[in-house]
Amino acid sequence: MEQNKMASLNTQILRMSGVNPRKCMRCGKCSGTCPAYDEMEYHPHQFVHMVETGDIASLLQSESIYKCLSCFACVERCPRGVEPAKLIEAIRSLKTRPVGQNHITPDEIPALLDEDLPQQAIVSALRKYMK
Amino acid sequence: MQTITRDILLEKAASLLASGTVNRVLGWKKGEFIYDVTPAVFTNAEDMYRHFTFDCFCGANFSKYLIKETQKEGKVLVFLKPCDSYSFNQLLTEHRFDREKVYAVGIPCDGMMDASTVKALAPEGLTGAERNGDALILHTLYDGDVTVSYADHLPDRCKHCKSKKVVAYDEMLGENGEVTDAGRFDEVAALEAMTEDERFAFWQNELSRCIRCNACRDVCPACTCEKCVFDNPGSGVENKAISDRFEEKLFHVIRAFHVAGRCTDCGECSRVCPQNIPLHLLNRKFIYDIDRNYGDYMAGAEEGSRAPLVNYQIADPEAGEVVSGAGGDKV
Amino acid sequence: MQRIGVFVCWCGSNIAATVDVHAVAEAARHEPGVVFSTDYQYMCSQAGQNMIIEAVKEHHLTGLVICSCSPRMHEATFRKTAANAGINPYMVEIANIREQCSWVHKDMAAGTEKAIILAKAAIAKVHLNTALTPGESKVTKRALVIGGGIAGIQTALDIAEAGFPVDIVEKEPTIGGKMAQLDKTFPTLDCAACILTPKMVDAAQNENIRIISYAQVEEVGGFVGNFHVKIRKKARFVNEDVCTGCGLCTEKCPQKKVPNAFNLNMDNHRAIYIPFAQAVPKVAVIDPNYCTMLKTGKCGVCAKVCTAGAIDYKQQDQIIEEEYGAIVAATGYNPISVEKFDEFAYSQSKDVITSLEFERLTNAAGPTAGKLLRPSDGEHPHTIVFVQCVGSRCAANAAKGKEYCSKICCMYTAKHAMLVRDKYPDTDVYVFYIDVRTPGKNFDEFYRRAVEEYGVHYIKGMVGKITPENGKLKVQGSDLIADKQLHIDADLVVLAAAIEPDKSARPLATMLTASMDTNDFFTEAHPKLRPVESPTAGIFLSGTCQGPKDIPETVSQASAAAAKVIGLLSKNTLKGNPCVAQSDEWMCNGCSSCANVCPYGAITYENKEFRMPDRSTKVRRIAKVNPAVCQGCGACTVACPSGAMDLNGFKNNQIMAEVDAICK
Amino acid sequence: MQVNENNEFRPKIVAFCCNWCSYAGADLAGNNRLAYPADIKIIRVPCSCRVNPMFILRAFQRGADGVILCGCHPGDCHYTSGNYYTRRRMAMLFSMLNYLGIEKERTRVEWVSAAEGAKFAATMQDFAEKVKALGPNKRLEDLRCKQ
Amino acid sequence: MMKVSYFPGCTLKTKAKQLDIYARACAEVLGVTLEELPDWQCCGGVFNTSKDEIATKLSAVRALSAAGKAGQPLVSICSACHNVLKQTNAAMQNDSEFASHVNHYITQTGQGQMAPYHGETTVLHYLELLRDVIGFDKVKSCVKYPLTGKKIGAYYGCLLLRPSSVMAMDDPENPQILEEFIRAIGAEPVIYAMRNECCGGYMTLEEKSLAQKKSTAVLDNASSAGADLLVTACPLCKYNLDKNGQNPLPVVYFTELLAEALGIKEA
Repeated sequence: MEQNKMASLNTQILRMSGVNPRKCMRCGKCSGTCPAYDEMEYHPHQFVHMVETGDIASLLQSESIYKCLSCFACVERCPRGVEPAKLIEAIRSLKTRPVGQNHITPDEIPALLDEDLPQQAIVSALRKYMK
Repeated sequence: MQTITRDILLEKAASLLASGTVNRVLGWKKGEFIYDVTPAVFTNAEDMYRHFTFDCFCGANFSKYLIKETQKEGKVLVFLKPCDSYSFNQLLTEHRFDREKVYAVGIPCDGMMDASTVKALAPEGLTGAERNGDALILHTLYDGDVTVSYADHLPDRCKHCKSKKVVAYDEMLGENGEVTDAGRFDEVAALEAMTEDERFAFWQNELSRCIRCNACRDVCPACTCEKCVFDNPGSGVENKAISDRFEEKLFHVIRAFHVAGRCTDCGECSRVCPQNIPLHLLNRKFIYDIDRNYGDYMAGAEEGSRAPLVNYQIADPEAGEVVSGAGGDKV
Repeated sequence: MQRIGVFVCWCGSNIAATVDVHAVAEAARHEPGVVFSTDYQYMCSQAGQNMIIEAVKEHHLTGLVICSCSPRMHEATFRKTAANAGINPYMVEIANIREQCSWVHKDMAAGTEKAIILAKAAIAKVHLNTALTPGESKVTKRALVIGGGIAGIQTALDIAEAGFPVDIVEKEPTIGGKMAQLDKTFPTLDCAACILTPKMVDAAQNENIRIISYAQVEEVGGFVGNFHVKIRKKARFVNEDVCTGCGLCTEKCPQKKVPNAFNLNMDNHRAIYIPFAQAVPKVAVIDPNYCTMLKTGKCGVCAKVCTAGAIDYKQQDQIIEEEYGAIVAATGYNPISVEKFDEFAYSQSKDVITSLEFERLTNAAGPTAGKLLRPSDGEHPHTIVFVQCVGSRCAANAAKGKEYCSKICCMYTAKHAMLVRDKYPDTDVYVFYIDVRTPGKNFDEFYRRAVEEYGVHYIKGMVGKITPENGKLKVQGSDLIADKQLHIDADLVVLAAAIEPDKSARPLATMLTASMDTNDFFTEAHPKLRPVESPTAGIFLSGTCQGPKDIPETVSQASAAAAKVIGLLSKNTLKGNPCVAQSDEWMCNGCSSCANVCPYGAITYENKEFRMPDRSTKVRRIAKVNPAVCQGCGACTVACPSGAMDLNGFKNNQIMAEVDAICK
Repeated sequence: MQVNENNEFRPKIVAFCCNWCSYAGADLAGNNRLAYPADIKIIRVPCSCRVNPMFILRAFQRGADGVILCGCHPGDCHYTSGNYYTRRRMAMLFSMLNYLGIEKERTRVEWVSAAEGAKFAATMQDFAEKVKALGPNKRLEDLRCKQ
Repeated sequence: MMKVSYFPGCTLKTKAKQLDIYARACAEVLGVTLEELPDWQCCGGVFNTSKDEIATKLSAVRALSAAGKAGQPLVSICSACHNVLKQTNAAMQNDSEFASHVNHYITQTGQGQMAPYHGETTVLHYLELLRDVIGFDKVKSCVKYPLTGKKIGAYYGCLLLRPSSVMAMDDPENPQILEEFIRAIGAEPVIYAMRNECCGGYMTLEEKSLAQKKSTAVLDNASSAGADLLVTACPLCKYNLDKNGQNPLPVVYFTELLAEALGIKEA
């Protein structure tokens, strides 16, 4: 049952992201280029591998999915066109969409603000981390 | 502008015969009726004075006669109207006759009447017809003289004349004209704008009248093969008569394809068709498509030019991307 | 009426599993003209072929239809069988019921139905087949080798050794190619110059070899055995026959700022120069873009110092025209431009270099006289990072890079790393790799030595970013085994750039009408069985112009190409392809449409006198096809409005018969 | 046109393939077992430029529902320029057929290289589906040849 | 006077007013009027790459469609807005499933039904407007007070260039557009490797230490390469480099320098 659910989540991730993890040739350039590497438990090349092998549960549990800076360096530099950042985005969307799964809530925000902080930062935080 | 008359042509022909420049003249002579003027070959001035004619019914293209005449000894004089001169060039391009054997005299033209027009205007008792400036005067048995506008009753090919410029000649009589383009693709565009079903119905109606008399082929200046594919048992399409529904289309499509890029749009095919099928609309479709996709090209405008279907550009559009004007397609 | 035999192959289960072969044979039996029909497990086997021969004899067959695999596979086999059975080889037609039927249709009924139709089409065609005999043409016993690198040199030497004259056309002022720029060669570490330069000298001294350096092929006409080639020999402004190669001019020339292409522009030479000491021909050349005399008419120092009087400022390009029987393409490769991969900062730092530049930096004849020094400050680098697969193995639709593996980088990088550690043990060497690919004799052993004996740090992972900062190169990459992101402060970074065919290859291929793949490598006639021949007859392939290869492979292929050339040149005449166009002179009207579309210039016209049925005579212009030049494409047959032009083997009525059979 | 026992329309399709690229591409599709409808029957020609418009019209006349012509990609012709002529000829012919009211989808030119087995199979699949959707070719058929 | 549609975005209306005001004024001088879209809504700040994410991209589609209706290219300045607009436009062009979902929304629901949209509008960054429409030569000729002698580092960050297949503004690894801009206003560009690396801005709320580390690395690299000043087009980058970067290198919006050079703003 659980296995079936994971398999269907996996399909959903592939569909949402449009990524084919089988294109990966395990060169590790994504992880070599990632600016948030050290903050992550799982690293970009591992995301790809885990989605390919269907280990979605671990990814959904991991804080790593919130560490991606969406800078697209991995997408740009991947020699095989795998686009790891899109996988992470899909997993994050999947995680935050159900009710009560927001990674950040509006009431947490005021404490984080300072007067120079551009709206952009707040808006994008809301977009990235909550539904 | 000097009007070209029978006398002027006679005088020219006579002097060329007399000087020995040519020993034959390719011209026109009267037929049974006023409107069926036919090409004829004259070898002396006397015959010419008797039979040579030149009036508003001299639309016939000399090309086929020219090929035959140039295979004989001596030099032949030919009169070239603007549209004839395009065929002349095209034949030269295709090495169909020896230029040395021809003395070409260019004559201006502002449209020639054809038989079906006058027959339609005076279905019964037509005894004669003549042009007087802008007027066409028809002499009839029952209604006396009927006068109509000449220009308004020109056949389609002259209404939509592609050029009033004689592009090849040794000598020009009168003043040469300019290349025109009087909306000759309008009819094609109108057909293109129809739906597939309408177009099919149109052509079904037109082409099913075909009786495979081969007149279009025999008059066509581009159909100058020694032996036509349709007469060649080895071609796989040999066929003398209509035997089924698609046969006539096959014939006309292949004929149009064979002359595509070589057709000078003289309109002779439609003129001679006893069933009044607008065959020139097939040829013009190819010309229009070629112009739109590969750049303007007029067969015969220049001797030696390379026909578009034996040429290519690396950047040509793909077959699925050509501009073909096809509108009204089923969605 | 033909007597046709139909032979349906099972191809083991390859065909028989999805096509009911008995049903096909049975259906064929009822076709008009078929007097024998059978099926057999392996028609191409000796037993199968014997069965065909027996059937021909027994049933007096005049035409054969083989329902089997693709004609691209066994058409030649069955034509030979027909010949052995005593009938014309061109009386055979193949119905492709394997690749285009049994392998692509899973349903037995549909597969069988289609196989029967394909068989009927082939039967319909063979009815109209006629015996064809190939024409013959003479062979010019001289070969042309385009490219004077190790591939071209080896091919030329082997051809010359066999006694045939051969010309090498080289676009640079000297032969030698890329190998001349290399320092040591893997896996033996002998010096490239030591093994290459004797071969260059051999080539120069061999009386069968003519080296046409500083030249390019400009026009190729003709066909196998009879190529006609125009070669433009660029003006070098030095009389090649007089120059002694003393080099005095190259020291006295006042224009010192000419980038030295041989050293990849890492230093300069004079406006008159000899590319390197062992150049062949060892003749100076003036670069007209820099020479003051050629640009302004003032200077003339080289002419003054030349005791031989070899300088000729008025020298013009020269056109050489020659006939050849065979042409070998040996145009070689270049590293790709790595500027597109600027995450590696090649365009931002002088200390990020390509592997070929590294070769020059460690070469005793290079800009640093063999001392490994940083290009930016001339200091000795203590930490060196090698990055593999730069631009190789990229996705087909990637915006940059090549899809293929460049094949040589793993080994030369191991070589570089090893040499650095050997000469400068105080240097740390890191190699970032995706895979280390070492198939080759003594190759893996070599790589393991670099790791085990020389202590090169091999890191499974890729560099993501290089940041030049404060004189260092901050290398950020992944170590997938350690699961870490590494940050290395390097002094020098060496990029193993992908290799690509030389830019001159594409226009050359067009001239040769030789096909190329999407990467501009020449296509071989068969990837496994005819790897050194182009599909275009008489064109052969040598070295990296066909695909990435190292020196031993290049040399093997060069010799293989030479063997093929020798085989061709040793024939006095060649049999052509009989499937050529033919014009029916009674129908041809000489309109020239066919000649306009012929890519080979195979069609000419003549005026011929015909006796007409009425006994008169008529002179007509008619087309003539030169069967030795015609390659049989058929473009002319469609351009011909009268249908006078037809193509043997693919005649109008034959194709029409196939159409009819399929549409029945 | 043919109809099988389920009364399902199965189109008759003639594919002309040049020997060097497209025929080899078809072989490659076979090598890779890439399926496409059995309605497609291939006729081998040396070059796409060997295909005479007469062959195509003949196919239609004898009952084909679709005709597809495959050659080397422009620039890759084994005979250097054959497919460039093909491109013009077929563009003009197909435009003319459409002008006569013949559905565009019944004719197609596609460039398939020897390496594009997958493209070959996909192209044939797609073409067969499109032709099937159009239904039987009535407008160009030669009724005389029907049984 | 040429007119283009203009999408300012939320930050340019609040914290980054300078960016907005000078951009308009400079454009006027250079012969282009930035016509603010009448009813623009916030772009959302990020383009969620999930294909089934529809609602958050509608405001961008509305803006694109409105510009298209006006027959004008859509210009934005903020890197984030530009990225969202451009990526949304590309999705409308290339992802037919996505486009049909979106068109279902915009044509049938919401305030004021709209015509279906398929990515017809040209999306330009203000820099592209300068380079491709106005031309840097023209910019150069309009400069009154060239910033001669100033050594300026261009900071691209990530949003402006990536993904390059969609943004298609410049070479993603070796961009030149800002450098050309710097040359056009008379200053000297300083090339440094970190100019196209992420500053960590998105982490400024959650993981300040990461934002600090990344922005400091950018600033350090730029100053070691000899830059006196950085220019950027992104408000978040500017904030992050200013606030979190442990390096005093000043960061300004490129439009401010343009305004100075054109004599609109006092230096």
